[in-house]
Amino acid sequence: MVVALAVFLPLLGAFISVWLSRRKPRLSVIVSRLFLAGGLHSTIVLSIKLNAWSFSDLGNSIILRTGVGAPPLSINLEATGGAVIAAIVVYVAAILGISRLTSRNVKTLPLLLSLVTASLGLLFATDLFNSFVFLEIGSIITIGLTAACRCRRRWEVAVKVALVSGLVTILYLLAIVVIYKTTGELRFEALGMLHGFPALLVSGLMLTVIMTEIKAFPLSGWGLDFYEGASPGFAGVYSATWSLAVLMWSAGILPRLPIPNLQILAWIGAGGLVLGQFAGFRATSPGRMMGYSSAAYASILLILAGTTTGHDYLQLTLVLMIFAAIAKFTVFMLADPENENPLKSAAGNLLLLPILVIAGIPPLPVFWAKFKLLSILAGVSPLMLAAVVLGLFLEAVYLLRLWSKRPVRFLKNGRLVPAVTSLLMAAGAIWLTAGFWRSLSFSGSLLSSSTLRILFMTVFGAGTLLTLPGAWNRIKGERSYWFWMLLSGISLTFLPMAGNGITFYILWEVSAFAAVIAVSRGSRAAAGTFWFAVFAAASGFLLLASIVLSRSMFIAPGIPLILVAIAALFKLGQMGAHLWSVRAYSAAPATMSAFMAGTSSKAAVFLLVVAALGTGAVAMPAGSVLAWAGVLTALSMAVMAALSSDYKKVLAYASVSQMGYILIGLGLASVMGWTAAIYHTFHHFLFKMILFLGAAGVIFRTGTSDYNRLGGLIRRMPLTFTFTLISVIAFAGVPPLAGFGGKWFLYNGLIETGWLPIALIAMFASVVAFLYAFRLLHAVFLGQLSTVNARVKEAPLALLVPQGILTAALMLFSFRPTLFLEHIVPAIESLPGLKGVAPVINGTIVTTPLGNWNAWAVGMMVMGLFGFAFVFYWLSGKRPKHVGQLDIGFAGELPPSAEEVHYAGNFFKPYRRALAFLPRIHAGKVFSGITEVFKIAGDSVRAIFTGDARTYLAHSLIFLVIVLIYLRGGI
Amino acid sequence: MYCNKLPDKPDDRKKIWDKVDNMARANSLWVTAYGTGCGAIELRPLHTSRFDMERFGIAMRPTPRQADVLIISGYLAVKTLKRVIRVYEQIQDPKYILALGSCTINGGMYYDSYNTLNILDRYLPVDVYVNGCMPRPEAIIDGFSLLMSKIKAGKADGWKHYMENLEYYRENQKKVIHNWDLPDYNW
Amino acid sequence: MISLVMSITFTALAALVWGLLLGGISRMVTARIHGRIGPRLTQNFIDLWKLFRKKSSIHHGTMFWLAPMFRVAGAIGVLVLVPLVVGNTVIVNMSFSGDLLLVVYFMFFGCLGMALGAGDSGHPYAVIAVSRGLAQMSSYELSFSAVVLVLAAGLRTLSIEEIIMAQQDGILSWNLFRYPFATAAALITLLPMQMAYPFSIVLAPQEIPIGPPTEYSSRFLSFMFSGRAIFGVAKLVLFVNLFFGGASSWISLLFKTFLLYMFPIFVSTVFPRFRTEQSIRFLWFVPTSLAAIDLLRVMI
Amino acid sequence: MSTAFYWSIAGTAAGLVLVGLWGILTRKHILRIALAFTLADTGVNLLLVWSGYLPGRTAPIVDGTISASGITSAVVDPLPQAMVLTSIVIGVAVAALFVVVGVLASRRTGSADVRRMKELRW
Amino acid sequence: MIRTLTGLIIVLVLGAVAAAVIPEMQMREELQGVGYSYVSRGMDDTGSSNLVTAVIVAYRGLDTLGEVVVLFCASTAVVLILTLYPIGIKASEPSRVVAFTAKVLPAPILLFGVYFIAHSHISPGGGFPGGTVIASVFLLVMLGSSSVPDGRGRLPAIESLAGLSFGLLGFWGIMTVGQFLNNAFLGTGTPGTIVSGGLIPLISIAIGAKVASEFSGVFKAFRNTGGTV
Repeated sequence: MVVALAVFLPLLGAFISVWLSRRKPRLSVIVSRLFLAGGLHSTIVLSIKLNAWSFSDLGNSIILRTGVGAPPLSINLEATGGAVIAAIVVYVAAILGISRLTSRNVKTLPLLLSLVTASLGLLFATDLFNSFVFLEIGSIITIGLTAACRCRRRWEVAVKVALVSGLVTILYLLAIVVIYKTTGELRFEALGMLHGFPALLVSGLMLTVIMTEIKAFPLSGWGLDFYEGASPGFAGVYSATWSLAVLMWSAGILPRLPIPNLQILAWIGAGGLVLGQFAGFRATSPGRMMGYSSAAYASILLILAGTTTGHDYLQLTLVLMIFAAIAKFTVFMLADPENENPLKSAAGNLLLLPILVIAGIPPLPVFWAKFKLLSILAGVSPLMLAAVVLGLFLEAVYLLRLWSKRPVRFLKNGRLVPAVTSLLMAAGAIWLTAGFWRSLSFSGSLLSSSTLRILFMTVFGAGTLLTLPGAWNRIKGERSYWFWMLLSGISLTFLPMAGNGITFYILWEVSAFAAVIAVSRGSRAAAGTFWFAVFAAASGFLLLASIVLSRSMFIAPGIPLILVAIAALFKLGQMGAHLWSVRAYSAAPATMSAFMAGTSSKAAVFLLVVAALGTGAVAMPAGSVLAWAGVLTALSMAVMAALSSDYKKVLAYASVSQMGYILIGLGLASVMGWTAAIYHTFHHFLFKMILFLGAAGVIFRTGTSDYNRLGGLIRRMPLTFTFTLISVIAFAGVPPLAGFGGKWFLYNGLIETGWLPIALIAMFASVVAFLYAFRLLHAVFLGQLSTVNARVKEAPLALLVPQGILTAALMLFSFRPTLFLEHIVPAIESLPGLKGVAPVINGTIVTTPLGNWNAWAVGMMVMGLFGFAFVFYWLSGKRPKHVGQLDIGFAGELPPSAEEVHYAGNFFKPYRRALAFLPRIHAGKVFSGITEVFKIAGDSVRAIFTGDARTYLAHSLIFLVIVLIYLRGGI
Repeated sequence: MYCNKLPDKPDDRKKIWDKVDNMARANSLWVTAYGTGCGAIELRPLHTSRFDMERFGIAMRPTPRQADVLIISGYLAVKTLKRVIRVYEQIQDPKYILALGSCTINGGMYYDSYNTLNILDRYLPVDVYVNGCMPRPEAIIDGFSLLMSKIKAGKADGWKHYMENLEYYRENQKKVIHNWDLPDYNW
Repeated sequence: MISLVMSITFTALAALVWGLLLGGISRMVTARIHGRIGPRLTQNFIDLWKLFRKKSSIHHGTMFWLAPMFRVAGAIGVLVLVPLVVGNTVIVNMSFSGDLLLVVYFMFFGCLGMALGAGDSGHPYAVIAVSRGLAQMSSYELSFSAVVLVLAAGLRTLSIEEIIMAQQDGILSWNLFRYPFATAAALITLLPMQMAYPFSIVLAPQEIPIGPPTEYSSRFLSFMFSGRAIFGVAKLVLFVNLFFGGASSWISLLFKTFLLYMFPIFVSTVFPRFRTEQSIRFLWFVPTSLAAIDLLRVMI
Repeated sequence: MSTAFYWSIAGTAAGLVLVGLWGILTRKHILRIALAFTLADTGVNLLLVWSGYLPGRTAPIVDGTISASGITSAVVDPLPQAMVLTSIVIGVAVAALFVVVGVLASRRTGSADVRRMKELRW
Repeated sequence: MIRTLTGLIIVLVLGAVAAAVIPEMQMREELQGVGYSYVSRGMDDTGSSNLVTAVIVAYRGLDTLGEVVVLFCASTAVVLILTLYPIGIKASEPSRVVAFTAKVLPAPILLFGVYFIAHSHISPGGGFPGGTVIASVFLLVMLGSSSVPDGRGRLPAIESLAGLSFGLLGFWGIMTVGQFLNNAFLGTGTPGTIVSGGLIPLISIAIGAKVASEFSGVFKAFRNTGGTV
C-alpha cells in the first residue's frame, strides 16, 4: 500500500492537475505539493520500515504486487532500501523544484508529477518491459519539458534528446525481443538465464542502452548538450529525479548483465572517466561542466559495477548517486533564470558546498564513497586507481573553475532550495562521518614523538588564535572569512592528533578547502583562488591515493611515499607549485595570508615528518631530491621576491623560499638536518606571522600593497615597523635574532653530510634574502612618506597585539634558543632512523662536531655594544636636529614630490640585468604549457561531440559494434 | 616636509677644545664645489698630481651634508642663487664660503647683465674671495691657505654672521629672487 | 666580566687606530701611485675629529639615528668574535661564543643597519647605492660561502680557532697553500668587501654622491667612519686567520693585516669601475669558479 | 511454408530496422529522420510480434472455435501482442512529440537540417 | 561522405550481427515460459476471454498504466508546447465533402468506438483502439467546422477523471487484496459475457476515455494554433 502510494500519488496529482491547472493555477500548485508531500511521507515511512537509514541493509525490500497473479506473470514493484532513499531525494527535488518550473507556466505541473512517478517506477522496477515503459515516460517528459522551458537553445536540445531516446527505444526493444524469445521471461532475472550468442547480443545492447541513458563518457554527447542547453531549473530537477532514477536502475541492471568478466565495465568506466574529464577540462559553459561531471558519475557507476559486489556496491552507488544528484540539483537551482547564461550568474557563495560535494571533499558525503571506492580499486589494479584519481582530479579542477568564476548575484527568493539541500548534504556528511567514525582515530600515533606533536599543535593552535582577531579588520571588498579561517585552523590543530591516514586526510582536506574558501573571500581573490584550489585538490588526491595504496599503514615506501612527497611539495608551494602559493598568499585577505604562510604551510612539514617516520626515515636518494627541490626553491623564490614589487607578493615568495630550507633539512635525514627543519619551522611560523600581520595592518590602513604607493610608514606606524624590523632581521638570519639558528644547524648538517653544492646554494639564497628583506623594509616603511598616506594611523590593536606576542616569543627564543632546543633535540634524537650526531646543549651553548653557538653571549654582546654606541653618541654632544623628509641634499633643488623621490619600483635593476643571461622560465608559463597540453588533449577528446545529433547516435551504434566484437572475442 | 625652525644659535662659549677643533677643521676642509660659472674649470687641476690639494687635507665631497666649504666658482645668476642658498644652508656648521673670480666680487665682465649678481656678499657670507678672471689653481690654493689660517685663528665665522643676520640676507635674496619658492629654512 | 669589557674596549680602540692608520696609509699609497704627495698619515684622524666636533647635525628619523650605532656595534661585534692572536689568553673577547658561520652572518648586521639608515634618510641616491650594494654583496657572498664551505669541509670544523690551529705547522700548512684557489677567490671577494675598485659601485661618487651616507653629517658620519675602520680591520683579521695562518703575535698580526690591506689598494688604484651588473656577474662567476675548484677537491 | 514465413518476417523486420538506422545516421532533414525512426520502430514491432509466433495457431482470444481445454496448443503467445500494443502506442506518442519538436525546431533555426542544430557542442 | 560511409559500415556490421543472431532464434512449436502460463491460466485468473486484454489490463496492468502515462505525457507536452509556441498556419475552409462527412459519420464511428471499448475483454479490441476511434470523431467534427471547437476545460476534465479513475481502480485492488491493479477481487464472472473479467471493462473504459480525450486534446492543440493535421 505504502509503495503504491509512494509511486502513484504523484500520478494522481498529475491527472488532477492537468485539469486544475487550467482552472485554478495557484490551487493546482498547492494540490500538487500536497500530493508530492503525501508521496514523500510514504517514502519516508518506507525508509523507516526498511531501516534504510543505517545504509547497511540496503538489500531489504518491500514488494508491491500488481495485476493478477505473481511474477513472472505479473509485475512487481520492489522498494529496496537504496531505491527508497533515492526516491526520497526524488521527492525532495520535485517539491523544491516545483516553484521554479511552474513559475512561468503552471501547465508543466502534470509533466513534473508524472516524472516523479516515472522515476519511482523505474527505481522500484523489477521487469524489463516495465522499465521500458517508465523509461519512455521519462524521455517524453524530458523532451516536453525541455521544449516548454524558456531558454534559447531548447529546440536543439529537445531534438537531440528525442533522437537519442528514439534510438534507445529501438535498441532496448531489440534486447527485449531477444530476451523474451530466448527465455520466455521479462523479469530482470531473465538476463541471468541467457547463454551463448543471445547473451552476448543482449549484453551489448543493454550496455549501449544503459551507457547512453546514464550519459557515460563516449555516449554522453547528448547529455552534455542537454545540461548546457536546457533551462537550469529543469536541468536541476531532471538531474535529481529522472537522472538519479536512471542511474539507480542501471545500477540494478549492470551486475546482472550476462558478461563473463564484469571487470570490463570498470575498465570502460575508468577509461571514460579519464577521457571524459579531459574533455570536461575544456568546458567553458557551467551547464556543460555539470554535464561532464554527470558523465564522471556515470563512469564511476560503471567502475563500481565492475569491481564491487553485494553490500558495498549497493551502499557506494547509493551514496555517490544521491548526493551527487542533490548537489547538482542545488547548483542548477542556484542559477539565475533571468540571465542569458544562467549558471554564470548563480549565487557564488552557496555554489561552493554542492561543488565540493560533487568533487568529493571530506567530510562531505560523497567523499566517503569515493574513499571506499579507491580503497577497493587499490586492490584491483593500480592502473585503474591512477586513472580514477586522475579523472576525479580533473573533474575537481573544472568544478572549482566553475566556482572560481565568482558569480556574484544572489537570488532574491531562491534561498529555500539551497537551504534545504545544504541541510541534506550536511546531514549526509554528519551521518556518514558518524558511520565511519570508528575508522577514524585521534590517538596521534602517526607521530610518535609527543614533543613534536605538541610543537606542531602549538604552532597550529597559536597561529589560528593569533590571526583570528585580525580577521575582523577587513578592507573594502573583502567578505567575512573568519569562520573559514577558524575552521581551517581547528582542523589543523587536530592534525597532529590524527591516528591514521584517513583521519589525517580528512583534517588536511577540511583545512585546505576551508582555506580556499577564506581566500576566495578576499577583495581580489579571483586570481589566486583557482590555482590554490587546484593544487589543494591535487595534493589531496595524491595524498588520498597514497593512503589508499598503503592500506593499513599511513605511508608505505615506494610509490605512496613519492606521492605524499609530491603532495607535500604542492602544499608547501615549492618551486613550480609556487604558482598557487604566491598567488593565493598575495590575493587572500591579509590576515588570511598570515595564517596560510605562517601556520597552515607547516601542515606540509608535518606531513613530510610523519611520512618520513612512517617509512623509517627518508631514504638518501629521495632525501637529496627533496633537498635539491628545497634549495632551488629557496634560491629562485628569493630572487623572485627581490624582484617583485608588491608587499604581499614579496612576502609570499619569501615564505615559499624559506620553506625551501625546511625541505633541505628534512631531506638531510640526519639529526642535525631535522633539528634545523623543526627549528626553522617554528621560527618561520613566528616571523612570517609577524610579517604578514604587519602587512595586514599596512594594507588595512593604506589600502594598497604596491611598493610604489607605500613608503615612509615608519613615521605613521612605528610599532608595526618595529615588529616587522625584528622579524626581518630574524628571517634574514642575522645573528642576534633567531633566524640564524636554523641556518646554522642547516649548514652544520649539510657540511656534516657532505652536501656542499646544496649548502653553497642555500647560503647564496640566504644572502639573496637580504635583498628582499631590505627592499621590503625600505619600500614600505622607510624612504618618503607619500602624501596619500600622510594621515594613516597605526595598525589596529587586533593586529598589533598578536604581533607583539609573537615578537616577544621571537626575542625570547632568539636570546635563549636553548629553551626551545633542549626539548626538541632529544625528541628528534629519539626518532628512529636519523643518522648523524645530535647537537649538544650545555647551558646556553650549543655545540656540534663542527662548531659552537652561544646565542645568549652573542645577544648580550650585541646589546652591550649597541647600548654603548648609543649612550656614547647621546653623551658626546648636542642632539641632532630633525629635518623634514624632503629636506635632502638634492643638488640644490627641491625634490618635486615625495612620490617621485621614493625609490621603490624596479629596485634591483642591475640584478635583473645581471640575470638576463638566464632563460626566463615562468611557472605560470610552465603551467599554462601543461594546461595547454591538457587542453589539446581535452580538445581532441571532445572533438567527438560534434553537436550533430546523428553523431551521438553513431557513437552509440559504434560503441555497440565494438562491444559486440569485444564480447565475441574478435571478428 | 621641510624644516620650519630657525637653527639653534651657535654656542659661543670658549672651550679648551676650540684650538684643537680649529686645527682639525683647518686641516680637513671638505669641499662642495658649486660650479656656477667658468671658474669651475680651474678647480679640476687641484686634484691632479701637479697641484694635489689632498696634501692639505682638502677633499671633494659631493653632498653638502658632509662638506665644510662651499666654493662658488664664478658669476652667480639669479636662477643659480636659489640653489646655492639651499646648498649653503644644508651644510652643517661650521661652514665657509670661498668665492672665486671677479664676478663674485663685483660682477666682473657681467657687471651689467640683467641677471647676474654683482656683489655676492650681500646674499651669502663669503669668507675668502679669490681674485682673478679666472684665478689660477695656485691662486685658489692660496685662497685655501688663507681660509685655513682664518679658521685656525677662529675668525672664519661667516656662518655665524649669516645666522645672526639671517633677516638681512633673506631680504636681499628675496629682492632678486622674485618667485621665492624655497622653504624658509633649508637645514 | 670587567676584564671582558676592558679587553673589548682595548680591541676596539686598537682596531680603530689601526684602521684609521691603514686608511691614511692607503690614501698616501694611492697618492704616490698617482704621482701626488698625498695627505698626512694622520689625515683620517683629523677628519674624524673634525666630523665629531662639528657644531650641528641633522637627522631624518629613528632608523637614520640608529644606523650609525648599528654600524659601530656590528663592526666591533665582528671584531670581537674573531680571535686575534693565537695563544693570547688575555684578549680573547667573545671568540668563544660562535664559529665562522656566526661571524659571516654577523657581518651583515652592520650592513643591514647602514642600509636601513640610508633608507630612512629618504634620499633616492642613498637607496640606489644600497640596492647596488646589496646586490653586489649577495654576489660576492656566493663565492665567499664557497670559500667558507671549502674551509669547513676541508678542515672538518667551523671554529675559527681550530682553523687557525690547523695552520700552525709551518707556512705550507697555511690555507693559502692548502686551498690556493679558495684563497684567491676570497681575495677577490675582499675587494668588494673593502669597496675597492673595480667594485666600488656603492660609493660611486661620480654617479650617486657618496652612496648610502649621502645624508649623514657630522657626528653620525664620524661614527660611520669609525665603524668602517674597525670593520675593515675585523675583516682583515678574519682573512689572516682563515688563510694566512693566523697571527702568533701582535706584530705579526699588524704585519699580516698591513700586507693584506695593500692588496685592495693596489688593485683599486689601477682599475676603473665596473658597471653594477658587470660587477655582479664577475663576482658570480670568476671567484666562485675558483672556489669551486677547491670545493670539488674537498668533496672528492 | 510456415518456416519460410517465419524467417521472411524476421528478415523483413531486421531489414526495416537496418534501413531505419541507416536513415537515422545519414539523413539530414529532421522529418526524414523521424520517418526513419518510424521505420525502425515498425521493424522492431514486427520483431516483437514475430517473437511470439507459433506456426499454425490463432489469436489468443477464446471464442467458439477454441475450447478452453486445448487452448495451450491452439493460440499464439499473447504477451508479445500485448507488448507490441504498448510499443506502438509509445511509438506514436514519441513520434507525435518528435514531429512537433522537430517542426518547431526547424522553424526556429530556419532550416530542417539537423546539421544546422550544432550550436551546442564540445 | 564520411557520414554515409560510417552509417553504411555500422548498418552492415549490425546486419551481419542480425544475420548471425536471427538463425539462433529457432522457431518454436510450443508456447514457452510465461506465455504458456498466460494462455493456460488467463481465463481462470481474469475472466477475460480476450487473453491479450487479460495480459494488458490484468497481468501486466502496470505496463498499461505506464502506457497511459506515456500517452498522457506526450499529449500534455504537445498541447503545452503548441500553446506556448504556436506553429502559425492558417486553416482553410473545409471542403463540402469533408463538411458533409463530418455531419454523417460521427455517430456510427462513435458507436463503433464505444463497442470496441466495452467488449475489449471478450473480443479483439480494447481501450486504446477504442479511444483512438472516438478521438477520430472529434477530429472529424473539428475538420468539418471552420471554427475552433470550444472544448475548453471539458477535455482536460475528462482526461483528469479518466486518469484518476484508472489510478483509483488500482488502489482499490490494493485495499482489497493488497495487489495494485488487481481485477479479480470483484469476481471474474463468466468469460465471454459482457459483465465479466472483473475490473477489466472498467479499466478499459477509463483507458478509452483517457486516450480519446488526449488525442482530441492534441488535435485541438494543432487546430488552435491554426495548423492542419
